Amino acid sequence: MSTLETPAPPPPSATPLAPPSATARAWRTLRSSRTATVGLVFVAVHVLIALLAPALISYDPLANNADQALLGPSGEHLAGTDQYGRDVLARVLYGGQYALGVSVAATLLTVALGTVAGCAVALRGGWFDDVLGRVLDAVLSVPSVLALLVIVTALGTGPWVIVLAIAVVSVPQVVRVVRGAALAVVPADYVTAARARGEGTWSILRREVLPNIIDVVCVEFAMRASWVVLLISSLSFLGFGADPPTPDWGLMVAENRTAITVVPMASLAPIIALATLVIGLNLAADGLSKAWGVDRIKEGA
Amino acid sequence: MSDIHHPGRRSVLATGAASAAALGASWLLSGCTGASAAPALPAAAKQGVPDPGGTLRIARPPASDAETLDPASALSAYEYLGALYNRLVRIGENGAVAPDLAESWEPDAKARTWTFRIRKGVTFHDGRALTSADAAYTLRHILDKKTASPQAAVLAPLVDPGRLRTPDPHTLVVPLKSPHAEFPSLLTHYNCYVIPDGSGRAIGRTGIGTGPFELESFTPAGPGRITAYEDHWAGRPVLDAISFYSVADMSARSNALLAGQVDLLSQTNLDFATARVVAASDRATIARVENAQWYVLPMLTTEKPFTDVRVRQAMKLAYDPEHVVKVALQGAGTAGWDNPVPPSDPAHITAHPEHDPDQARHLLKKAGHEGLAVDLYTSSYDPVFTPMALAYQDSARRAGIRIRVKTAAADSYYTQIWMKQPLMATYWFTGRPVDQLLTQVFRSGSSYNETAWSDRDFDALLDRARQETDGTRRRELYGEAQTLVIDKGGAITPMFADRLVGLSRKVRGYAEYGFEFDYRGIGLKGA
Amino acid sequence: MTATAAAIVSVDSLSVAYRSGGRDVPVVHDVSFDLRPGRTLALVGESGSGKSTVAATLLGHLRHGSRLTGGTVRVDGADVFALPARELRRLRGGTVALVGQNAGQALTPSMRIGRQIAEAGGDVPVVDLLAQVRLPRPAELARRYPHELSGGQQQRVALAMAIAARPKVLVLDEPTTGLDVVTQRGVLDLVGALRDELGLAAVLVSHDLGVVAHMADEVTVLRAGRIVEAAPTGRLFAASQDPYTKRLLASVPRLDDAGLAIVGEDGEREVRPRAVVAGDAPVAVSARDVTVDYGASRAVDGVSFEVRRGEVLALVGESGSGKSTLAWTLAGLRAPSGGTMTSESGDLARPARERPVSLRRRVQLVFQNADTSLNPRRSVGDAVRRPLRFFGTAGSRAEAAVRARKLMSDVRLDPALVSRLPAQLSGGQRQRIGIARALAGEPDVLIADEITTALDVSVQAEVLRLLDDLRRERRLACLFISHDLAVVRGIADRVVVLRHGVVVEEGPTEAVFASPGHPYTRLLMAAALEPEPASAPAPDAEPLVEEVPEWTDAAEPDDLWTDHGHGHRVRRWRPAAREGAS
Amino acid sequence: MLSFIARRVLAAVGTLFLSSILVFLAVQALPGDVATQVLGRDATPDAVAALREKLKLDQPAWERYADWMGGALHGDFGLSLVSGKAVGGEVGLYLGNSALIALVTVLFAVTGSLLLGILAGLYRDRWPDHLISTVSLVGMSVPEFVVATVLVLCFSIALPLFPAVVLYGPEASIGQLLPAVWLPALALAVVMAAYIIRMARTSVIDVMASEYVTTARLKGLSTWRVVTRHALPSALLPTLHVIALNVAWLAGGIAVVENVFNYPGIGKLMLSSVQNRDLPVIQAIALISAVVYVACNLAADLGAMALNPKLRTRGRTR
Repeated sequence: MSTLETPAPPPPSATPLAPPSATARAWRTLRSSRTATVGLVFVAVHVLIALLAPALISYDPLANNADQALLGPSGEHLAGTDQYGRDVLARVLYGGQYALGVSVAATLLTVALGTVAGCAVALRGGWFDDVLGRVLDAVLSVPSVLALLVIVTALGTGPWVIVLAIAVVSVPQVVRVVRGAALAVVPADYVTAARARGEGTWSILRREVLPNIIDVVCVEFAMRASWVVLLISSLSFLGFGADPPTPDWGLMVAENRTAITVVPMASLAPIIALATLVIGLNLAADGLSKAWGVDRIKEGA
Repeated sequence: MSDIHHPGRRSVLATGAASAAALGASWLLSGCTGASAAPALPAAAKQGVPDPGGTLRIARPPASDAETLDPASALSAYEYLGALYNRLVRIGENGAVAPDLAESWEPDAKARTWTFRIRKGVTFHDGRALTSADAAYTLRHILDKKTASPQAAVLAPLVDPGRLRTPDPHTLVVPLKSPHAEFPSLLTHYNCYVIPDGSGRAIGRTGIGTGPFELESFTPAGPGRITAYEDHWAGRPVLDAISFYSVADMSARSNALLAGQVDLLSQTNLDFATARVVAASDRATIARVENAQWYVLPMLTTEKPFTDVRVRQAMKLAYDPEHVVKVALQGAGTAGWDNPVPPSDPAHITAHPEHDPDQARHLLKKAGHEGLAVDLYTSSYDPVFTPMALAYQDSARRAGIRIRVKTAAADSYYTQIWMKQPLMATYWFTGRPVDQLLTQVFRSGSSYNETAWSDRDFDALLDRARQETDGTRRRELYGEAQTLVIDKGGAITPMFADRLVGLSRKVRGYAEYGFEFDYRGIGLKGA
Repeated sequence: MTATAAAIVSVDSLSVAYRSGGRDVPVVHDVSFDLRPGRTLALVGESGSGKSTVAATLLGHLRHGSRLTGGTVRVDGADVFALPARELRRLRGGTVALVGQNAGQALTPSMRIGRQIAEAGGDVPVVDLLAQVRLPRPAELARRYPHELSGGQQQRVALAMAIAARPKVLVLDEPTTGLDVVTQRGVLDLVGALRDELGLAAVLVSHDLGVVAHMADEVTVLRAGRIVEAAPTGRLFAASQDPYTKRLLASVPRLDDAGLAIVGEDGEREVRPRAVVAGDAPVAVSARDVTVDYGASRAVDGVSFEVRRGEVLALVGESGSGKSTLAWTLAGLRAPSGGTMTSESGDLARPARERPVSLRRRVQLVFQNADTSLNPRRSVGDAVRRPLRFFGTAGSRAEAAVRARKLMSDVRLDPALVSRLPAQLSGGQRQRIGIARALAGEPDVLIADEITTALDVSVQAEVLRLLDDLRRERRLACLFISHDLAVVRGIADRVVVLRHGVVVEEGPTEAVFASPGHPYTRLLMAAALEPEPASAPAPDAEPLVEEVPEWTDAAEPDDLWTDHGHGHRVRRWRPAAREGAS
Repeated sequence: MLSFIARRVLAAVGTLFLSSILVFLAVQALPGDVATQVLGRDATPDAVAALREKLKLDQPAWERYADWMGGALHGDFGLSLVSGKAVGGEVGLYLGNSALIALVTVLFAVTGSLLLGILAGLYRDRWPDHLISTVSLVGMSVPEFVVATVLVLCFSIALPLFPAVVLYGPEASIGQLLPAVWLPALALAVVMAAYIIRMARTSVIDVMASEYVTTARLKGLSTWRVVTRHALPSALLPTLHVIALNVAWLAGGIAVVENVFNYPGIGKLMLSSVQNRDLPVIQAIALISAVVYVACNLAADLGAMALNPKLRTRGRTR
């Protein structure tokens, strides 16, 4: 080939000879972004703990034990006990199951729906875009907390109701983000090329658009998850989420915050768990978006 | 409607040395040391002589947006009543009926007619002198259908408003429709505060009574203020004024106390954890009133599955009250064994079925409700509700009963949940005389019959008991009535709890008798 | 390098590196040069040569993440990288001023241009400065915001800002890239005039050897951060010493080439004669009175042409001439609002989606920008395989893979690159993939929309040669769209000149270039800069542009053309009083 | 420019109209008959029928919607099912109290976070940036109720500077509420600021890396002038919409915080009306929140127009 051509110095992010597989790319991202690594490790540890909670601790998170109530941290109860004599650490460890389970399910549903709708809107455009945009704006205009409260009051506080309710209130935001990302892709010449070939909408979506917005979707997932975790904990705190005695972080804070001066760990432990999970998700979102050049902050709150 | 949870009891404040563990906020500075010591409550309200004057600030849970100062009403703002009004008779420190506006009273031989001598030299806040006409009007006001007083259900079978007589300004004669040997005890109820003759319509706003304080301002479910009534017949109160604030949320209330925004939490039995926090604070402490709270899980006998008496029995046999006392109260109370009459009442019977989860399981199987799953509603209205519910849930699990604890809003708990949901947690102040208690809460059709239980045998027993002039025999009849409630009724009574009252360390002379504390004697030191 | 005492700029052994992935990557290595007052030095190189980085160091500026690893830069006696912040500020603007590549982005969008010029310092009133850069109605213009100006006006404003404080050195970083050729000529002439007027020394950064030849006294050629050759302009263009420089010079297409220039290893240049299109070659595409509208505005207005198999027809025009719109319309990406378009295999008036597959694959488009025309998340092999499978030109997955490798070697690419992502290829390689993808449909017609515009000059030569080879081998009818007359001269058999959606002149390439009939064509040709220094680059000599008469359109509906014979015809025009400047 | 404003206002009205339909439909879709719900145990068939008629439940949905919207346009949102008072007045009372918090919050959050965000952006990758970024990351990772609880502990209980709870009802005067406003506002501001800081930082970094800022620097301008004149107007632009979104978020976020502080605001009313299923109140709050949301976005659009000459001068020709 050309002897004249001087290859430009490789852009800092691309290592020319690495195979272009997704896993390799993910691995490269992790290696290049310490923020993302730290964040994902936080999240992974939380997931592991939630899954392995029964193996990690022998205390039953639900069993009352009046003789052991309101104890400070000790060798026996590393994070002390609450007013029912339940081991705080056990409740915190098990607490991840509810928080993560509901959050992940809700986020998956939200992001999946939002991605499909967002891409469709971006590809179709025209009146479809206008109408859906207005409707989504209208949904967004109702405070999500109010919408959630109404749905939960109407349908009960079961985990699936909460998953559904969160999907309803947060899909519009995902649609917005994904639509924005897809709109940047749709006019690209490779999409035009596919159109000139006469490819179908679905094929263009799958082959051309999705692979190019998957970064945005991943970042959105991490960010949305952090938001959902916070929202669910707020719901629990208000008494609209998990019912007692479910070990749930928001509920634990609500239960123990009056006693915070006597047994601070009973409140602090779930707060720390909650905060580390959310920080992890945020770090992951930050790191990934930086590594992939996604403007994650653009969509704001 | 929502003030069922007032009614008081005869008990004296447990006094003790203050273990002035002034931890305060030291944990904030020292890091989280936590409390590794064995759970213990340094319960100690300071006794001693208060300084004269001062304003006491009380936080109370609002009953409803329709609160009124009419003592006969179901929606009365309970905390104001004892300060603004007096009754004819009250419950004294020893638990016996004591004189208040009536200096003395006596029945005829068959306990059919009761004569009350009204105290002289008593004036209402508007300057008018108290006469027997006012007392008679008070009774007629209670019995007036338009008043819709909960106490009417108790008094109407006995008192004919048309036959009340006032032979002179200081004598009230009450002829009864049927004999009642303990009639005066029914007048100790907080619905029976004496109001001026003819004031029925205005009393809800004016609050004019003979009590130690007169009204300055009052907002339903809002703040209000009362000031010392200089001409009170028993002498001016220690305080200059009392300010009331409405705070619905329990933890907000205790935060207000801890922050020094209020001096006393009324209508608030602190849960054990909060009590520990309050006791550890350098601003506040707790006073403990033994067995002052009757905690109950009423099952609506008109709602499935509790229409079936076997299910009700199973629900009672299934759990261990001792476990509930231990977990929910850390032992600060007495197991109730489903008997609503407190252990301190002379009529209380100790016999009860033993905790028997197997039998409960068996009963449920027979009733076709094996593996019963029911919702149990609680709320942050009272901090012990949820612990009690969780302890019950934990204990009943052994009988295969699955309880789902549901948290409802505090604000609307007594309008939306109480007497509407089949199973919920609630409480009453103890301190009702046994007849009043059984009539008001368990008799068919009574307005506070929160289990909607209707049992003819039980009603007949009550009728016989109140006509019985022989004290011993009467107690036996009330005992039989208790047995019926335990066996067939819808009320699960896990326990009687000591009331843990949060108050400022500046408060002196806090003492509870009957339904309210001593408004005249309470004061502040070093305020 | 000999540092003359009189040198106002003296760069000595300059090295710059930026940090990436924890290590230093050198971008400039041991670069030295001097510049005397009143002289212009050009820094020449292809993309990535570090020429802009060197230029910015004259103002003591390095990109975020870059740092100086060696050497000094002295301007007017001061070591700029040793200056305290205050002094450096005084140096910037006061002693050295910069005119950036893209004035549209170099002007603060939220500030009126008058204020932006005013704050650059100096005592010259803003209105005078604007007049000095030959902007009309300066007082009114000063109150405008940057976005209200055209590209050429913006660049003039940037110039005004640069000379506001009467600096001694002007750094011009690709000052005309992105401008249309006529506008470019105007700006360059202005720069030259100002330079002489104010006695400025100038450092000109450019990839365009035509611009350099026109402007510079001395040339320094950079490659990958190192100096390859430095010489006075005349000597460099006449007799360059370095093979790279030679190849670079040889690769530039010229207006007088009678065919495609083939550049050898050592920079020798050979012009390959145009392929002869057989007289009986069938017409592959025919457009009649094609009109395309964007809402109310007409982008293409009654354009007609024919392309025969094996023939290259060039559509030439400035931005906004409607040439790309025409290409997209042919490709079925935009619906024409009037006229007919047919090909050998069917009607082209319908959008791509409604065309039968057999027609779709026969008309293929190659995009201008290879960076955006390939899906960055799919391997380049995938990009070639997809149309093979989609059009059914390859029956099976395995066959598609084999054919894809074959196509890659057809476009002179190593088939081993199939699994690469576009980002892992160079710009020229990507454009070849773009061509290979178009060939996958086995088309009769190839629409090449400015396919060499974004490429460096040496790469451009390679791609042009490939295109020429392909049309010979495959008898492709090729619609070649370009703004660059020199490129067109080399590759096209026939030329159509478009202006504002209207054809102003068309004819065989030789005829049009030999005797351009329309003043607009003449304007374009006059503005084009050849990589040959004028014997004496006298900027105050009247530029060629002035020789073009003012004109106005004189076409009547039934009398559009002046025929010059052999298919060379010119839209009717007559001299006119005035026409607005850029 | 006028047509731009007109189009935005029109779009806002359209959104509001859609919101009102959504709100109405959602509330209608709540399971359970409202009449039965309200009457509870007294729900005899006669009483239910009477109440249904009184609440006009028998009319078709669109008629009820028209009634409701017609009233709402005049500020008449019907009567509360719980208190029996006019919803408009009641909501207005609570809304006014919340507005006090919101005002203080926005004031704190916007000024503070813009300053910090700009600081972080200017000191990119140096210690002030790291510090500010870390703190804002933590700020957005900790739920409001935790911040609120910690604030109560620190500034009401440990150091009794501010009241821990509000002891007054919705009729409280500003003087009574004012001391109690600071802690809730601070709790909200912390969360809100986190987002604005991050946005401000990013857009400052973006703008500082832009060619025109580089040009301005290379003109020899002082850093102060470069930042204030050249960078900020453009950097504020994207931040504006984040601020608007956050102000709109307040409408919901306030619920938790008001609950902790017993503050008699719209959030507390929202919670209790949901718990009581006081449908007219829920509808009114939802609609008013939608108005706030739409108004905030409109304000941001207009603000963007003021900052962005491209929008301001649209329609003017070259």
